[in-house]
Amino acid sequence: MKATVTVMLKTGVLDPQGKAIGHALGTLGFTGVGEVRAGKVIELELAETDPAKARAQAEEMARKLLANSVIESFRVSVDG
Amino acid sequence: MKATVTVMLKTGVLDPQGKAIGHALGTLGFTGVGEVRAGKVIELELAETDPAKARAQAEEMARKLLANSVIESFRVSVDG
Amino acid sequence: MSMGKPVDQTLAREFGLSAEEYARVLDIMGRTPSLTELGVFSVMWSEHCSYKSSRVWLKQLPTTAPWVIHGPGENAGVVDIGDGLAAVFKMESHNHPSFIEPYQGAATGVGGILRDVFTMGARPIANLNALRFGRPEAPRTKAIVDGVVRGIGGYGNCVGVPTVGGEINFHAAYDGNPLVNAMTVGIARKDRIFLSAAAGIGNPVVYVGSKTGRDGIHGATMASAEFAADSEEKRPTVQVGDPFTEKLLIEACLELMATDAIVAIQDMGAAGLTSSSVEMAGKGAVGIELDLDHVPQRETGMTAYEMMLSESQERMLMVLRPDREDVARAIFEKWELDFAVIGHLTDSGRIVVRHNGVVEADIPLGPLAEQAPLYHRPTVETDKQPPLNPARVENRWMLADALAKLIACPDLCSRAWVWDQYDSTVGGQTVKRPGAADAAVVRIDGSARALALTTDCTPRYCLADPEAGGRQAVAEAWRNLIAVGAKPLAITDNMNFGNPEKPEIMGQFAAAIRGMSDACRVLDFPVVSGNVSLYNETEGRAILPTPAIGGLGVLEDAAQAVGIAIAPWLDLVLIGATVGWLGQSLWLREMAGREDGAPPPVDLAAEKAAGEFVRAQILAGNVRACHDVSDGGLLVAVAEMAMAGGTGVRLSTGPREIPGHAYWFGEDQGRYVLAVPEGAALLRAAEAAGVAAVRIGTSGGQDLTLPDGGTISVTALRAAHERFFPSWMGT
Amino acid sequence: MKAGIVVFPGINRERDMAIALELASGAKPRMVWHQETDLSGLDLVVLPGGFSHGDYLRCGAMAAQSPVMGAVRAFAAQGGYVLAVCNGFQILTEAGILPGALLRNASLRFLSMDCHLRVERADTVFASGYRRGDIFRALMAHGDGNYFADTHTLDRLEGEGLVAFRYAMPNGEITPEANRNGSQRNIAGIYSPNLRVLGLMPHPEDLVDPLMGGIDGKPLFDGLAAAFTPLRAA
Ligand SMILES: Nc1ncnc2c1ncn2[C@@H]1O[C@H](COP(=O)(O)OP(=O)(O)O)[C@@H](O)[C@H]1O
Ligand SMILES: [Mg+2]
Repeated sequence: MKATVTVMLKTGVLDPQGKAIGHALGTLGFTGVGEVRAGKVIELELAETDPAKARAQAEEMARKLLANSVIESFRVSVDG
Repeated sequence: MKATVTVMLKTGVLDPQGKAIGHALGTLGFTGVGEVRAGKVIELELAETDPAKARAQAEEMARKLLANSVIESFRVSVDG
Repeated sequence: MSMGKPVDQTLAREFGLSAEEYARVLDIMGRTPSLTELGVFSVMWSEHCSYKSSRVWLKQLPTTAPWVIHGPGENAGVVDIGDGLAAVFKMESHNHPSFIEPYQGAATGVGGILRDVFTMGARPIANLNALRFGRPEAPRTKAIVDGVVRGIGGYGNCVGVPTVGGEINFHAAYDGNPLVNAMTVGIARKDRIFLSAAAGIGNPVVYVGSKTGRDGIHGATMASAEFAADSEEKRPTVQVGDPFTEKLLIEACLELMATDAIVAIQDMGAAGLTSSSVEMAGKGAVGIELDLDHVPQRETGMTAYEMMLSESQERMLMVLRPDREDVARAIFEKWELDFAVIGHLTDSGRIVVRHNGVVEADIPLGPLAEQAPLYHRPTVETDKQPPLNPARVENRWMLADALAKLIACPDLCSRAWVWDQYDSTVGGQTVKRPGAADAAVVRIDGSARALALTTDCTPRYCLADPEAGGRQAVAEAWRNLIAVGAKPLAITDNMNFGNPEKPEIMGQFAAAIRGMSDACRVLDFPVVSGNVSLYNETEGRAILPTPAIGGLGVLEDAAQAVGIAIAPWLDLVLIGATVGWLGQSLWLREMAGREDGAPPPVDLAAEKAAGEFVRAQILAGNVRACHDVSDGGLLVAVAEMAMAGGTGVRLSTGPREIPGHAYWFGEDQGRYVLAVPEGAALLRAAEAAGVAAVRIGTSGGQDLTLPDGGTISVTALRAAHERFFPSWMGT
Repeated sequence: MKAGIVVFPGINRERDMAIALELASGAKPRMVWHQETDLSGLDLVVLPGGFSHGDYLRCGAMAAQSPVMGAVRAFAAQGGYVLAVCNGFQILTEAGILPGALLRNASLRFLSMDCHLRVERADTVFASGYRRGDIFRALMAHGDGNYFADTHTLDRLEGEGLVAFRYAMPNGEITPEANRNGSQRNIAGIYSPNLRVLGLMPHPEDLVDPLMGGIDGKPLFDGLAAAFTPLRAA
């Protein structure tokens, strides 16, 4: 199965990269852009074939390594 | 509307980050992990309310700034 | 791409081989080559690997001196620096990749040159880079500068080799073709240098490092072709650098080199497995057999052609003693790097490549090397420009105003924005960081000795007169080493030019080599390594001829190194003669809007005398600060010393026979400003040595007080000097 | 003083650290490979700077999972002394041994430059060579040195006197201008509650020799050496 872990900075943690992107989009002439947040995505090819188990495994990976709970939150999606 | 742009290295392009993460997961005792790829995700708050237009705008932003077409590809998703 | 197409002259053309070259391939092979064989010929005979246009000229460079251990021909040059130690160094270009993808292009450039140095057994101790960019206002320049600087920092900082120096110029001629030349310097025991000539029939050929992917296939031939509007289509997959793997590779290789396992070793650079295996076997006059089934692969379904031509980074090829295979394997396993025996040496004199049990290539190595094309391309000399008479150049500016404008211009402003992104101190041996002295000074761990390092070239001089420019570039490198008190030992060069098939470009190349050779000979400053980058053109417009010089010198005692920062209450003395040479000066360009006249000539005998005098004074402990006079002339040199030291200077009036603007901003060569406690003693010593010297001022206070009655504070100077990069980049 | 320097793959300031420790104490530190788990006999464990595992996921994240970190955690829990500089500091926060996290520099650029640090307390083994309020120069060389913790944690650190050093102007003022990487409350380094674990971003080990530009960092190592050197008979 393929699991995708998306890791974003928690609200309340300053995101200079998102801010810089927002600023650069403005410079390029894009209007109507509100908040911009930048994060990471990790795509994992898992041997596990049961979606629930694959999700649990990816969540465990995120908790242990992929995200730092002091500053980041994560979400996991799984698809065949 | 909220648009999410996911930027990944094109297949075939070396992904040192994904490689290192895969290796670290192995060290942590996770088994059955195949290929791991790491990318970026950018979440944009757009004033645009029409989903098709919002998507077009985000795609334009990805082409112009968010993704580097030489080595990266991107996908856009839009939700209210 | 070309899969499925028949191998014929049309395909050979696509691969960059001319009709005549392809005919020679047919002759050598006695049959139609396979696709893999055609690939091998095309990269080995590319400009990048064969130096077919430049070789006849490169041979003229002086390459020997008693302290030269290995000159050109190895992965890097090697010089004896005393105490049983050797310095190993080379410079290499990554121009085309850096234009396509600035971050990765520059990063992999740094990675590549590092491998050329540690492949010889040296621990890299310093990186430098020589960069040329288009006009700041040109559309892509800002993104290129940003990406290149981040890429150099990103790679160098991570591998933990300090980036200690370099240079940056801007010019419209580089708008579509920036130059990224990277230099690495390493230290080895002089009796423990590793070479690439393979030996020992039957010995295993071992692949270590990263896995092979479909990266940058045909990069070597691309670096040999000019950019056209369709360069989008020529885009190979860009290589992504992996500095972490490189760091592991450095440590693993150095650990293995401390044993006796290695017979020969060579990095996989341009043209990857092809050039490394062909060159190792060729140099050792042996044959080599490779079985590609054993090559560690990142992707599935790779063909022999792809594996032989892949330019995946962070890989090395070694020939090992057969009984030491296990020792070597254990070391690479400890560092978690791939290790695979992919072949062995034979006595056949051929390279034989197998894949899935099929022979994909079988080429005689002798003819592949000996019959490589060699061109005596036609040359046309650059027209000489007459010298400018300074009295005929109108001056409407007070010295202070001209100075403030000059030191703020992109070519003279502070580069702190750049070097603040480079870790210049990792290793704990950096004695003179960027901005502190004319050359970077890096102490050698466990020794009192230090190396002095610099890169130099003034492309606008080279365009006006390539021979004078070539001479000047070498002389300036030498001067910068002298200015810190080092004994200049040798240079590496990076010859960046346009399309060699144009006689005027080949004329520039030949003339630059003549000028360089001349300076190398007189200054006893041989070339020990280098690199050639041709076809630097976009839409038929060539870059400025840019023979970038990387200079290396040694100080027996690191504590003797001097920098440019002055303290109060010192006498400033100018060494070297001044006529007020305004031709091709920055003053002329920035103030008068002209780029004409002959560039300043270098009198090599005077250069040598002045340099030896200055160095003796520094080693005698008489000199508190020293700065050579280069771009922008005397007043700019003094202002840089004042800004570095945070101290003002009161300047005396110049000679009556030279117009003020020409005296203070002329770019006469062979000059230094020395700050000494006692000017009179220095003047007496100079007179005794027959070296021109004149007292030009005294340090102290907060301002530069100028002989035309103007003043400018050091604070105001700094503000002007430091403005450009941060305001341009918005940080 | 028996010091051990932990070497993770990708670390690159272990030699700088060894030079500084040896200069102060006269003893060569032991290099401890990241897969070792025996730290017995050491007075001080040092986590040096560099890019462990390339810092490819988050700085220090993968190193924090190394076998040696279990031993470091136990060593610290038993009251052992730990000095963690730059990547070492990042590793300790990733391992949860020190609180907070180090985010990307606010400028989004690597910063390699001098900075000035104000000594917030001198009654620790690490800062005994300085006086409280001293300003000393150190080198920054990092891309992710922007100290972050939630308000509650920051208040606790302040309240318990666990802030070791703050970025300051040369005259000692604590200003936003001095805070190049954007750290909260100008925090450059923090202590564990028992004051025996110090994590800081700048490099005191690169300023221990006048030839390299100064000796502002030397008192830190001299203080450590003095604390761990048995008094010699007069
Ligand atoms: N301009 C030059 N001046 C002197 N030596 C040169 C020059 N260009 C190339 N060389 C030498 O030719 C050899 C091959 O260089 P190169 O192809 O760049 O090596 P690599 O295979 O390591 O990339 C090296 O020994 C190099 O130092
Ligand atoms: Mg090489």
